[in-house]
Amino acid sequence: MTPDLDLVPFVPELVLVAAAIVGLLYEALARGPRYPVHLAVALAGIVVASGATLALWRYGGDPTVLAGAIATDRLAVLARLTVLGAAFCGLLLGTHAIERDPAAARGEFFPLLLFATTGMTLIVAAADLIVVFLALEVLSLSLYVLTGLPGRRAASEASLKYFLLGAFSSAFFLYGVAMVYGATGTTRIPEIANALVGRTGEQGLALLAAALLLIGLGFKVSAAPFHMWTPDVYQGAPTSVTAFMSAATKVAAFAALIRVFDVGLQALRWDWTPLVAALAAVSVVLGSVLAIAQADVKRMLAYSSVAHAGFILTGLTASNADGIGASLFYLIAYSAMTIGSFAVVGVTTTRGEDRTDLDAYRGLYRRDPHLAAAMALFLVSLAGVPPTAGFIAKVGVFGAAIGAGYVWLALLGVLASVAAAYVYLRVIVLMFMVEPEEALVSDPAPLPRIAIAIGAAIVLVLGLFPGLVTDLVRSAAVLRW
Amino acid sequence: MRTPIAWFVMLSGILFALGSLGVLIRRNALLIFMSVELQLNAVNLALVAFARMHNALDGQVLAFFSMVVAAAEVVVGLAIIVAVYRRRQTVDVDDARELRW
Amino acid sequence: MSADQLVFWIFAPIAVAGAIGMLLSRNAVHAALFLVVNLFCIAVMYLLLEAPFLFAVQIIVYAGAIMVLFLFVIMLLGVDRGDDLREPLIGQRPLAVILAAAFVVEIAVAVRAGIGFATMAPEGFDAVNRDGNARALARVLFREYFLPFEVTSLLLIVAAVAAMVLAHRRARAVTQAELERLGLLEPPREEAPSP
Amino acid sequence: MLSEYLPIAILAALALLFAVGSLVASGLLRPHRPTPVKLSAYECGNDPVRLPRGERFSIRFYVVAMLFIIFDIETIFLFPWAVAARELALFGLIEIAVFIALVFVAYVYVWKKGGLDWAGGSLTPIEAEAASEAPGPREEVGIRAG
Repeated sequence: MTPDLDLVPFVPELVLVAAAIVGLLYEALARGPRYPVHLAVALAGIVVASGATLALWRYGGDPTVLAGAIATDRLAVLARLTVLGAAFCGLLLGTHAIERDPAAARGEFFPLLLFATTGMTLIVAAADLIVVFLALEVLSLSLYVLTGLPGRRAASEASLKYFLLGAFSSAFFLYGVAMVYGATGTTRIPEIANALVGRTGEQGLALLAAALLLIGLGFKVSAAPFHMWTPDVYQGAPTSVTAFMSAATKVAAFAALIRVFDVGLQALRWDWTPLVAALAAVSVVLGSVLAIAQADVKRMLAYSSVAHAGFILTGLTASNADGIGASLFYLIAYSAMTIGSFAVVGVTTTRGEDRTDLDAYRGLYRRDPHLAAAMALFLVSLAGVPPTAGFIAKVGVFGAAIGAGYVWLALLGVLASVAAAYVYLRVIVLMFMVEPEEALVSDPAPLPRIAIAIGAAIVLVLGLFPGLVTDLVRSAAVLRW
Repeated sequence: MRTPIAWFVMLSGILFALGSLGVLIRRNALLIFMSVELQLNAVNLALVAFARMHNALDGQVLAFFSMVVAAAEVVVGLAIIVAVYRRRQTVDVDDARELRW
Repeated sequence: MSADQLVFWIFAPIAVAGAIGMLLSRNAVHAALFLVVNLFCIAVMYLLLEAPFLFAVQIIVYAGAIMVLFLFVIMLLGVDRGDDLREPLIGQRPLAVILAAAFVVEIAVAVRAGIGFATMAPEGFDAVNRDGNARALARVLFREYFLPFEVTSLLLIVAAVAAMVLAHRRARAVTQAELERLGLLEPPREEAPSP
Repeated sequence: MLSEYLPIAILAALALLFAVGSLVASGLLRPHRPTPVKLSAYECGNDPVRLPRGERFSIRFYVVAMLFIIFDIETIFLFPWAVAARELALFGLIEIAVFIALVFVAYVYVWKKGGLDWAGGSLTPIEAEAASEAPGPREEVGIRAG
C-alpha cells in the first residue's frame, strides 16, 4: 500500500528546499566572498518555484494530493505567487543590507529566508491541519532567527519577544487542532468539512476549536488584540526582514485562515463570522489610532499593518467567494505597498546607519525626488486614496462586508481609514513641504530600488487597471475540495 | 471499569489554562517559555485522549509531531535567550542581570 | 473505582500541583523540576490511554533532552537571581487568573456538550494497537502522514542553523568589538592566547 | 492492561525508596561535628571572591546539548520505522532515507561551522583574545593570595 505520489503540486516547495539546502551547504563549505553566489542560488530557486507554481494554475488532478496533505486549488497558486514575489523583493533588500554592512553579514540569511518562504508556500497549500501547523512552525522558527540575525541588541530582543509570543500563539493553534480532531476524528480540512456538515446538535468542541484557531492565526496576522509583538518586532528586526515578513507572513497566515475557516469550518460560519468581525473592528480602530502616536516610521507601519489586518478580516466576514476574492486582492495590494514602503525605509539612511525616525524624512523630496515620489505613492495607497491599489482593495472588502450584512463594520472601516489618512499625510507633508535640516543622504544602491520599482508598479497597475487581476482573484476564490 | 475520556480532556484543559496563566504572569523569559512547554504538553494529552476516544492512532501521531516541534522550538528559543543574555551581560553592564521584556 | 481510575486520581492531582508549583516558584531550577514532575505525570496518562510509545518518547525527549537543555541554560544564565514576582501592570494578575478560570469553564462546557462526562473510551483499542503500539503508530505515521514527517526534518535543520547562528561563535566576536568601542575593554594584548 | 507495568512501577518505587532512604540514613547515622574550617567554602584555601564574569560555563556545552536534541529526535523517528521496516517496504525506506539525508545536511553544516569542535583548534583569533582577556576567578584569587 503506497500512498498516492503525485508530486507535481508540491514541486514549488521541493525547489525551494533544494535551493535552501544548496545555499546552506555552500555557506558551510565555501570560502571567500559568497554573497553573489548565495543571491544567485536563492533567486534561481524563487524564480523556478514561481514557474512551477504558475504551471499549477491549470492543474486538473485531484483537489488534494500526497495523502490529503496538499491542496491543488488556485488559492494555493495565487497566494504562493504573492509569497514568492515578497521573497524575491526580500532577497534584494537583504543582499543590499549585507553589502552595506559586511561585518554584520551572515550567509545564513539566504537559506533561512528560503526556509521561511518554504513554510509560507506550504502553509497556503496545506490541506491537513498538522501540515498547516508544521509549516507555521517552519516559517516562524526561520523568522525568529532572521529577526535576531544581525546580533544587535534591538534585534535580539525583538527576536526574543517574537519567539515568546509566537510560541504562545502556536500552542493555541495546536490546541485548536486537537479540538478539531476531537470533534471530527480527522485533521484533513475537507474531511473536517464533511464531518461537520452532516452533524446536528451540539458542536461544543468544534466551536472551541474555531475560537482557538482564530486566536492562533490572529497572532500571526497581527490582528488586535493579538498584535502586541508587531511594533517591537517590526522595529527591531532588520528592515529587509521586516519588509519580507510584513507582507509574506500576512499572506501565508491569511491563506491558511481562509482555507481552515472557509473550507473546514464552513458549516459553523454563523458562529465564527461574528468573532472575525469583532477582531476586524478592534484591529481597524486600534491600528489606526495607535499609528497616529508613533514617531518612528517602522512602528507607524507596524500599527498600520495591524489596521490592514483588520481590513482584510473585514472582507472575510463575508464567508463566500466575494469576500475571499476581496481579501486576496487586498493581500496582493498590501504586500506591494508594505514591501515598497519598508524598502524606502531601508535606503533612507545616514552614513550607512538606519534612520527610522520621522525626522529622517524631512525634505526627502529635495534629496531624492524619485524615492520621495515612491514613498508618497505607497503612503497614499496605504491610506486608501484613489487611483491606487489600496483604494480598490478597500472598496472590495467593504463591499463584501456590506453584502454579508456587516454594514456597521464597513462604516467603522471607512471612519478609521479617514482617521489613519492623517498619519500617512503627515509623512508626505514632511517629505515635500519641509526643508531638510541635516545633510542626509539616501543610499543610491540599485537592488532596493528594483524592489521599490516592483512595488510601485504593482500599486499603480492594480489601482488603475484592477480588471487585470479581478478574474484571477475571482477564480482563485473558488475553493476546490 | 475504564476512565472516562472527559477526565483526561479536563485535565488537559486545566494544565493548558495554567500554562497560559504562566505566560501572562511570569516575567522571566525562561519561565514564560517553560509555561509554553506546559501548554504544549496539555495539548498532547488532549490529542492522545481523543485518539483513544476515536479508536484511531492519528491523535498519537499528531502528539508525536507536536513533541518534535516542541524540541525544535526549544533549541531555537533557548538559542535566542542565550543570545540576548550574552549581549546584555557583556555589553550593557547596567542591566546585565535582567532578562525581561 | 477501578485500577485505571485510581492511577488517574493519583497522578492527575500531582500533575496539577506540579504545574502550580512551576507557576509559583521563584527559583528557575525549582520551576524546571516542578515541570519535570508534571511531564512525568502526563507520561503516566499516556500509559492509561494505551500509548506506551508516546510514554517512552515523553520520557526520552522531554525529561531526557528538553528539560536538561533548560537546566543547562538556567545554569548558564545563573540560578542565583530569582524571578521578580511583582506585578508589571496593576490588575494584570487578577485579570489573567480570571481569563484562565474562564478558559477552564469553557473547556468544561465544551467537553460536556461534545463528549459527555460519563462517556467511556470505546472497546477495541487492542485491535488498533495490533503488533504493538510502536509498529501500529509507524503504519499510520509513514503512510498517511509521510509529508508532515518529511517536513519535520526542515524544522530540525532550521533549529541547527539557529543554534549555530545565535548561540555559537559570532556573538563573542561582535561583543569584543563593541566592548572596545565602548571603552569597556583594554585593547588586545600582544601575548599569545591562553591554551 | 495496566498490570503489565506493575514491575516497572515496583522498580521505580524501589529506586525512589533507596535514594531517599540513603539520604535519610546518612543524615541520621553520620557524626555531626562542624567546625568553622569544615564549613568554609574550599577554593585554593580562600573564600571565593565572586562569581566569574560572563558565562558560568562554556557556551560549547549548550551547542552540544542542542545537537544532541536534534539527533535524539532523528532516532526517535528511526525507532518506529525500524519496528515496521519490513511492512513499510521500499516506500518506507525511501522516506527514511530522505529524512536522514535532510538531517545530514544539518549535520554537515554544524560540523563545518565548528559546532562539534571542542576548545582548542576552533577558536577564532578574536575569540582566543576574548578568552584571554576575560578575568576569571582564579586570577583574582591568585592576586589576593599573593
